[in-house]
Amino acid sequence: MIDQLPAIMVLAPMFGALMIGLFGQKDHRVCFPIVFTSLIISLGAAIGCANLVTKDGTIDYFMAGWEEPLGIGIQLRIDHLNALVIVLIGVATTLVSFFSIRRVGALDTEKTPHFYILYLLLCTGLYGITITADAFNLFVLVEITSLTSYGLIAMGSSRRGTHAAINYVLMGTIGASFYLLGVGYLYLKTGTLNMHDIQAILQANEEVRNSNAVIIAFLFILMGIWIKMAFFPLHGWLPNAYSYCPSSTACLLAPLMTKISVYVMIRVMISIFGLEWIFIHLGWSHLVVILAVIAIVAGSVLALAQREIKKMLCYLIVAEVGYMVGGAWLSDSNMWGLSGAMYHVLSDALMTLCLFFVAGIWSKCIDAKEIDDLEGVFKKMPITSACFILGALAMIGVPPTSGFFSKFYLIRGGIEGGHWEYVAALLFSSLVNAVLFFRIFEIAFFGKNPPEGHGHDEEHHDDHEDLHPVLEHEVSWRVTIPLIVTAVLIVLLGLFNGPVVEFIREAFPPTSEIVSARP
Amino acid sequence: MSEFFEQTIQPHFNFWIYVILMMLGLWAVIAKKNMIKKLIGLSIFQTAIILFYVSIGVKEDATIPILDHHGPEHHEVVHENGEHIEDAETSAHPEEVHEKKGDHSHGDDHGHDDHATDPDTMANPLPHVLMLTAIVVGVATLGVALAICQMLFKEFGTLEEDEILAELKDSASDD
Amino acid sequence: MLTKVIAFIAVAITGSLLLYGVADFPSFGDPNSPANAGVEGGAPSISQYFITESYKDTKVPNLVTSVLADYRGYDTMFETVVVFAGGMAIFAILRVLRSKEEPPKPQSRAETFVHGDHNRIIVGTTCKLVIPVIQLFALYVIAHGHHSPGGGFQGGVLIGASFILLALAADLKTALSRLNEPNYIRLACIGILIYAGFGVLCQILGGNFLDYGVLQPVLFTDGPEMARSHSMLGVEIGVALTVSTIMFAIYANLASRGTLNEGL
Amino acid sequence: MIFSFDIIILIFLVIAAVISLSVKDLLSASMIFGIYGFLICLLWAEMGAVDVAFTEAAVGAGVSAVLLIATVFNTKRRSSD
Repeated sequence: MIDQLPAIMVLAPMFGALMIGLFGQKDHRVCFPIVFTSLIISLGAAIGCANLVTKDGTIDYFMAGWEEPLGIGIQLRIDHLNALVIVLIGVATTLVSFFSIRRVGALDTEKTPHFYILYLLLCTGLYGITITADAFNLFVLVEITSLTSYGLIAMGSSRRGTHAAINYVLMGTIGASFYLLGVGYLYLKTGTLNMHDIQAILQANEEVRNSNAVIIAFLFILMGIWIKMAFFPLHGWLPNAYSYCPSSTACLLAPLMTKISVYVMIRVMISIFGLEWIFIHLGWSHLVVILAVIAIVAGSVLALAQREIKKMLCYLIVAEVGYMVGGAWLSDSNMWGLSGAMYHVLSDALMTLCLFFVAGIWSKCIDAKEIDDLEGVFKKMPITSACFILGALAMIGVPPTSGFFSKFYLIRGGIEGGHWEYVAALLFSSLVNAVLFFRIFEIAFFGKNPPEGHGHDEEHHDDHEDLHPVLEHEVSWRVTIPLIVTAVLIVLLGLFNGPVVEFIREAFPPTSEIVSARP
Repeated sequence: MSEFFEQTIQPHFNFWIYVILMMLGLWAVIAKKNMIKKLIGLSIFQTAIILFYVSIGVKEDATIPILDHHGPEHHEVVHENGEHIEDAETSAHPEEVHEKKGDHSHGDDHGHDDHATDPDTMANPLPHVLMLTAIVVGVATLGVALAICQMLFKEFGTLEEDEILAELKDSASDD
Repeated sequence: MLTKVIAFIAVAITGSLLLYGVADFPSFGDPNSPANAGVEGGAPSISQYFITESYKDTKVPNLVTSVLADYRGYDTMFETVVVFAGGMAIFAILRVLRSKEEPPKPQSRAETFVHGDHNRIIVGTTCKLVIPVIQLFALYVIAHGHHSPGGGFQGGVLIGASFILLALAADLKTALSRLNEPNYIRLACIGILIYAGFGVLCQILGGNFLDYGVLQPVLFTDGPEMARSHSMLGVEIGVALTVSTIMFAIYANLASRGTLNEGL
Repeated sequence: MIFSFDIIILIFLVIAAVISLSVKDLLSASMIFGIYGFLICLLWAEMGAVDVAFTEAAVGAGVSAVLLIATVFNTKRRSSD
């Protein structure tokens, strides 16, 4: 039973989707229990796998039992790099599923089962992407997540949302095709699709490793993943797609899709090409870090220019992607940058989740889509606003939260790798975040202009029903609890940053190999 | 002339064409204004990748990757100036396999149960398998994209990107 | 104009990069290229393994089928899921469930399609003759996928195409009366359930997911090889079920703008 | 694999792709895209990838073209480029 956990983890949401297709069309009430059960099973399996990894190290699972020779079947691998990512996916998808109950009901009641089918298939895809060790299988699973997210984004969105969705389809398909092309070049040169097998061949065979085709393969895989993760010049699809789609979709996609793509990039770098080859042989590190710096600065500045809350958060995602890509490419000898990037994947997913939850609640309950609509929201919705403050502080990077520690590791990596421009960009972006969020705090706390225009009537109203607005506007427990859990997790991840980073660092090859090979 | 042809053009011709097709598709996706045209471009882009993969698996003088399990009487391979004209249902004869790759220990007895086949006589099946999947993915993506196009048409009354963008700008200034 | 310039630059850069990579490819059709024969000095490639060993492992002469449904069965299951997800996504995007839509506008299709009654008769009769043949051939393709080109996916598309043909020749209502909406979604789910069910059955019997060899006691076969062969047939039937229904569903939704009441 | 055959189909393929992308009538473009599908199916049969060819014949030339035509009927037939 225990050795089947990886398969169970991937398959449980898929079976849930099939069950909804079979039984959920007539009676929509069965949908949520099925969704919840399957996600909890997956989460349990993910925690079980992570636990096994801490005890015994890497878990290998061979689909259909084809082990020898390596590469004929499909291998799944859970190691220190992805053990925490699968737990993150489990936690985030389960929390968002609570949030989606009411949201879908309001959206389009007849399509509830189909929403949940897409939702669960997306979860299957995310789990699968994270644990697969087969380059082509990764493509198939990426396509599952892409197709489901096209559907989720286009379903029930506005005019702008539809236009954003078609752009997303075009960009996403080109990205996936570039990835596929890169895998094809690799396959042509190495004759295998298993990531670890490819790495062994590349390391053993100098001629193959240094051929043009392998370099082009790396470039195209990287481009494909960058399109998928909305790395700055290729980010065009993201802001509109995520800000004009239904909130529960945004809550699911915004924290997970880009972060999983960053994870895929790190996985490709470590498990296919090898850090040594990338950092020392290719020496693109400086170029990519400069691109990342541009992404961070551009994302932050664009976020500053936005009036809509969700759009602002979307541009912050673009900036955060810059953090992670830059961090992963810092090539400092102790690999603090890479550890920081991987830690930031976890912490940023939680922060984004928290902020998008709040943005979704605000847009639904008080119809606040722009920053100016938030006047006095702190009084009306204290719990939500408290969580928003926490998420915002994490985004800025204030100590007890995880955002501080991820920036700390990234900056440490930047200093050790000698990438001062990256450090400067990181600090600049934190400053911009602070300006952004304090602007919101100000409006939300004190109001943009004192409520004279509305007259004393409203104030009167507020005075008399002191507690009532809270009960009226504060949403039900189904939405508040996931939000509070997310906020708590942000703090917990921050407090336990040491063990988490140590855990992640076990996945990296011993530093001495890279240090000794440095010129 | 023929030597030039064989040495320069022939080895990579397929790969050149795949690049050309792919670039045609990419150009259409970026530069064409009509959504349907963009999607046709996208499909061409994807088929170009499939063409690339299938080209990887091609072996000269090899047949389709289906074993002949009816016994040896079907084997006929005609030799003509080093070129083979194969019957699509046959796999190459074991004798001639030995000529080409002498170091293979198996393949002599082509009986009913022992199907030790020389790998060089058959096209590589793995790219075919991968591309079956890619074709399916392609048609699913095309379907979803066309559905979104129909939604776009419902909302904007046009599928030309510049008109859609102009209308979006108009509605934004109205707000 | 600007987009054209950008497009040209992007295409030129991408194309030249790809051609740069092509320069040191092994030549086309080379049986000793790394993909076909493994890297020099390394282990023999997995494709050679498939050609020489897969018949021993699975007793399926069509190597593509055996690799597709057994060695890379996990991929194929997700390929089916991709189709299913595509169908569901189209449903979620396009389907109009509340019938508040305006009635169809017939004049738009009158300018492109002029139906005469004679055409109706000829087309209708031809379809009546052809559709059973297509479906029979599709079943043959599914069942004979072990020995000849074909398999679940191809057969499934053919069955789906026969329904599409019915919808084109008669109208969408006729086709939907044969296969209505809740049912095709259910059938699609059952298709994947058959596939994944085989996998889970393997897990219950002690193997890994999709390790058909352990199904030997359940399928009463001579050895694990035949168990694999038979399970592959079952799996292909599942694929065919999903693919055929979803292909029809995609067409039905696209042709009627999601209303499912009038086709092309 | 017969190389002369290969070259001829590849050249036709490029021609079909160019025409399909440059024709202004979207219905014709979809039809020519179907032709493109058949050509590429022929190419794969010729390269020994019979299963892929079969799938492409059913999907690329059949279903894809039908889906495109269905959409063209439900939207506009003319395009500006």
